Amino acid sequence: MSLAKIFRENPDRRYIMFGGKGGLGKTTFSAATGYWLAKQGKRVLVFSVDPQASLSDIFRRDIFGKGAVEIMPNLYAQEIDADQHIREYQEEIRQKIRDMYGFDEIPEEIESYIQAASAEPAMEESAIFDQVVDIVVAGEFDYYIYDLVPLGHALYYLSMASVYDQWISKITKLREEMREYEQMAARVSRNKELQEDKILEELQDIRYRISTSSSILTDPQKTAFFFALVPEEMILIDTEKAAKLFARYQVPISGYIVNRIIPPAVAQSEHAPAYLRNRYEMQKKYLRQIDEKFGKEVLAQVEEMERDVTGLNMIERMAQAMFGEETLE
Amino acid sequence: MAAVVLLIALAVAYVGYKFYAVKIDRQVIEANPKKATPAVMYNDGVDFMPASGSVLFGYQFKSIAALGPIVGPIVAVQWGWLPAFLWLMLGVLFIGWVQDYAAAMMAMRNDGLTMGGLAYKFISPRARGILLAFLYFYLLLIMGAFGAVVAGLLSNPVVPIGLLILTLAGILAGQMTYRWKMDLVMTTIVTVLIALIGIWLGTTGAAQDIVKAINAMAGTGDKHILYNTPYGPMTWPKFFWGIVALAFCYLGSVLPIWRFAQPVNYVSFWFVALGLVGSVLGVFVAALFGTTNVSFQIPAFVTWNQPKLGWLWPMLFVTISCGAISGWHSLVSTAGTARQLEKETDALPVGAGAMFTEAVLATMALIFAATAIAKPDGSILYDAKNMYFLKTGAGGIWMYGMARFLSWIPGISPAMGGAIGAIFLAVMALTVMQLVLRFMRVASAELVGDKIPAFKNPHVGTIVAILFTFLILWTAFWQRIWVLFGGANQLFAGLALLLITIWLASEGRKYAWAFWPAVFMYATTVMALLVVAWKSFVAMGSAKGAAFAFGNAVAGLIGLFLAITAIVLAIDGLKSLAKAKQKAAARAGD
Amino acid sequence: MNAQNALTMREFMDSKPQMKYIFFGGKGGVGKTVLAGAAAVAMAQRGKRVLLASTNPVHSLSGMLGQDVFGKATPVEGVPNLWAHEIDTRETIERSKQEIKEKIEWFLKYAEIKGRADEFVESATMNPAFEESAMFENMIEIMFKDEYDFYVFDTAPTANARRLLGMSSVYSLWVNKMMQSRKEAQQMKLKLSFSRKKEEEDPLMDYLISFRDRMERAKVLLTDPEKTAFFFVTLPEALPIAVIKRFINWFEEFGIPIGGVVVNMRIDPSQVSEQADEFVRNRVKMQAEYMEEIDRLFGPMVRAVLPLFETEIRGIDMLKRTASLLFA
Amino acid sequence: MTEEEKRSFLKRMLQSIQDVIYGMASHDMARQALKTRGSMEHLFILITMGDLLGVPILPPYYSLRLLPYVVPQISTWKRRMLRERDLTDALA
Repeated sequence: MSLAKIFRENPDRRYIMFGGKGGLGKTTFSAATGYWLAKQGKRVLVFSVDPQASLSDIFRRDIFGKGAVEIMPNLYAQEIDADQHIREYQEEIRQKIRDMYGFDEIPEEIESYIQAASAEPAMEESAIFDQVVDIVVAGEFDYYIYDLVPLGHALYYLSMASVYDQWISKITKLREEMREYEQMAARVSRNKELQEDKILEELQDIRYRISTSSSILTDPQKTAFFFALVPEEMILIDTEKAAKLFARYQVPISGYIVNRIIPPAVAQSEHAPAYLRNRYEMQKKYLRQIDEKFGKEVLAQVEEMERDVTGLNMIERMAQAMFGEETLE
Repeated sequence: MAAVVLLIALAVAYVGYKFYAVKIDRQVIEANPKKATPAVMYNDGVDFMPASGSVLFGYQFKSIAALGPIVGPIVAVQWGWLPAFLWLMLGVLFIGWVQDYAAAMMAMRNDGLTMGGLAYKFISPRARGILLAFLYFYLLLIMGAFGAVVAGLLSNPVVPIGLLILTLAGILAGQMTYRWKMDLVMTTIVTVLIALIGIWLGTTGAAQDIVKAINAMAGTGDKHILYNTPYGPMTWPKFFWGIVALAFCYLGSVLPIWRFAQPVNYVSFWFVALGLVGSVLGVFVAALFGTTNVSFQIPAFVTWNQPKLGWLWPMLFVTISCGAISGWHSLVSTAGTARQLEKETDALPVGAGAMFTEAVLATMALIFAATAIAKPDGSILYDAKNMYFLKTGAGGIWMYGMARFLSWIPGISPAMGGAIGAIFLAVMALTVMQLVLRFMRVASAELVGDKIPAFKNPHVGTIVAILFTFLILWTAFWQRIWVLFGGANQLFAGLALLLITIWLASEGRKYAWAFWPAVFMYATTVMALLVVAWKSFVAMGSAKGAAFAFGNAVAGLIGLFLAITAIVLAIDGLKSLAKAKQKAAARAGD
Repeated sequence: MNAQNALTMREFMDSKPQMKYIFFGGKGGVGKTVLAGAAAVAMAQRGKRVLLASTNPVHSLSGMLGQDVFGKATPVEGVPNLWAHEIDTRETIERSKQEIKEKIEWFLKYAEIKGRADEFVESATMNPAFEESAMFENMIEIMFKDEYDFYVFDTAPTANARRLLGMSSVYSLWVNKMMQSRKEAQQMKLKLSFSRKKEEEDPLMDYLISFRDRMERAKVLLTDPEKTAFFFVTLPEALPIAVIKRFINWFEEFGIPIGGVVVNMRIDPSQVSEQADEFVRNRVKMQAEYMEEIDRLFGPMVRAVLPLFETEIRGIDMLKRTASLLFA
Repeated sequence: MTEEEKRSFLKRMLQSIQDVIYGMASHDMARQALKTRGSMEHLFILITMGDLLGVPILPPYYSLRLLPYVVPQISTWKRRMLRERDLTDALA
């Protein structure tokens, strides 16, 4: 099974994620996969949900907080600026209050609440989460590639979705019960017209958005989740641990991509430095282990490049290394 | 005669409202329709919610009209019907509406505070504490007094089956409205019809036989007397049906309010309405067409000193505990109505209007009592040979009256009319008892819940209150309890009037119209309570057994306790009144 | 190859005798855990009682040390005076949820709410912020307990670390607003009270005050340049450099003292002969370019440059070796 | 009184009678249901934005989206939460 084949055989998997520990090349894989898909005429958005986003660095363009920026035809990249999103969110709320009640100015107490709310520790993460939901729900692209970066982070997002889901279910339930009592009263007083519960509508909307985005994450029909790893012992241990954690959130793993394999030719050449030879021997051992453990689930083996991957040229080379000459068709 | 008395009552109500109440409202209180009421200002959808005047009139009337206006006059005619009638008319005219209306006004002008908060604010922190303790005993007495009446009603063979089916119809009504979400009109038609059939079934021979069998379970005649109390024998039926009545209240108190208490009340409301409207019309139909004997059979005046009840003053004034005036109303006016009035000017039609209407209802009860001293079958209701002693339960008189005055409606047999009357009465009593029990439960959780966590459990608080009620129910003679209850009730009214007086004085308004009624109520009720206490303590001495002594001791102590707290409150109150006057004068001098 | 004016790791530590809390952060995969471990070993070897704690939600201390250190401070085999601890937040989360629930219930007692409040009160504790702050709470608790002479924290990838350390500022803002609201509420309560009785106790206020004090204390500790230092780990590669460049600014905003930069996985050019493959030579060349950039950007802050080892670093012996290089 | 006035007078009378009957029969039922609803509403505001009263509940991100709808109720909510209660309140 090759990486390209996975894409070919599952055309509905339009949400692509690369998981794994930090520094294993997930951002690189994201960019390269985006490049490969875009080259074949798909509209692709690569976006980073990590505040320490590296997409700007890898594409060598400052895209932070600028929305979806076109990198090349069909390929867009976006780095979410949480602070900006929070500011917009706050302003949206203010505007809504002004519109609803015809205020010229937001009452001081309300304003202070709006400001205090952004001082909440999870605000930034939540804002990014919300922005992702926005992007996904808008549905303007053929493929979405999440640059999740660190593992803990990815898990954090999943758990955030489930926390919000629980929260929203609970308070929606409360709201629905309230509605029942309201209807009771209306029946008893034979009051035919009952006003809509705006809050309930809003809650249902939020709930829809959250569940849409979290269902995408956990739906193997729609999502491809790839794990990046390198042939080192600690990484192997952690990868297995992580795979278990992801399983807990019902995230199906589509396959593994092995990165940073030292090219045998280089390692075996007589002038190869000692560190490289040693590392090569070490990698051989773990590559065997990888093969035993994941076997067919390994979709690509990518060799270490002579330099770090930044800029479209290197990204193209990486895409080549990942997908070979294969195409989507 | 009956129609004349009823017309006089209507006339008094009209004149009193039009020429006295309206004047006070406009000139002294200066009700302002434009002033924002707490219901509007603080509309929080929970405690404060505005409702229209007519709705609140209905609400207030339903909430204040319980057993008081009915049982009181029936007992009080033992002194003769005229003193009772005079007290009803003069009482409502000069005292009754004043309290109901002014209490609502006072709460409204004080941010919707209830009696406890008002007592704290206008008298003293101690006053609030005493008031709450007082309230607990007062409510306990309501439970005892009303419970005894309901037990008496239920022991009548035509009543229990009808009430049971009506209760089931009520539960069904709750299910239909709240769970099955059916239309209210449909629900009403179905459930009222079921209840009506149920009441009819209850009057059939077979159903009566069942109840009779239950009543005879502990034997008949002398054998069904379980034990003697200082005031007479405790019979098995009364004992048994007392349990049933309290079990009913227990359900009403602990079940979700929409499951039991409310829908049952709702279904029975239609019978209350039918009974009320039917019998008022019945009085006139009887007067015009002579279908029923409506000449008064009890003399206008019997005696100054009723051997069982005591002197006309003060005892008559506490016997008729509603209809003329009742402390209960100030609780309804402050906690219930004042927080719903959307205009200040609605307080008068709601507070005073409902009170005057209640006086008319009490007059009906008076007519029922005064027109019948014996049934056609010869059973005696009031013993003409023996100072017109009441020979049956007050409920029995009411049932009999209803039976006669409803019989003008084609298709309603005397038994059916009686059953409707009984259910009318029982439901009115049970409604208040359920509310009281709920309150006592909350009170015990609040007062001792922190020290004894068990009281936070709703069942514990309810059961404890019920046990107290049994104690009263099973040890004391209900007429004494009734008088004690009346005393507490009227004293509470005196207290409310005192509070109103202080409030008026503090605002620099004329207050004599509340002050003198307060003085009169105080003097009368404290005296009555002391008399009851004294009588009870004296009766303890008679060697009639431990239950005897215990019952009397309880009654005596309660009476004494209430009288003492009332005096303490009066002293605090008068001090506050003096202070309020000074302050108001100082303000006026500025 | 250190810039002339840069203090080495050893010199830096010697110049700050009171130094007590050091943190290691950087982009994922740069070797934070290893360097934190090495620093801890080095300090333990200097005779201090050292705690090596991981605040990364996905811990790797156990893997690196080859022993289970999850959930509690565990003595590290083979290194006297060294304890390691992978912080478990689950218990803290539960505890703080419980605490909040109690506070709400206390409040509800006064407000008298009908219906089944309990079921819904629970939802007030459903907030990702609990998870977020639990790690911070645990971290400062360990710091306050003061059971060790020296603390080395292996933080999560930088973004988390930044917020973790910045949390005291964020929380101070929040708690101050909250106290203001609480004060206003108390005043309003007094105004609405018919008895005009002043509330003798207000557990909510007590909670907020103790919370604020804790945050203040944490802030004082975290921003004391004599006691605290944050070290960034980078590779001679574009992405990790870009990341720490960005983060150094952020850290300065929060006032968290920066201890310096450690460069990791530098290929020793002397090992690479002229005849080596072009691949290898290119890499060395690339690293040299980035070393220059590092020198330009962080020059005086560079505390050490560590070589790329021939194997991955695992186990105590490797750590000791790294430690001796880090504190060369 | 014109015919028109008579009709509107009758209409008002009828409405009043209806209201009185409603007041006696079902007003309390409707009111209790609304009270329960209102209570739950207050609980709702408390658990979503309790920090308005200094109750240390971190407002989840999405609470803010509910804020505009809650604005008109904040003052009555605060009042009810902070008002001193008396036992006699429970009689209503």
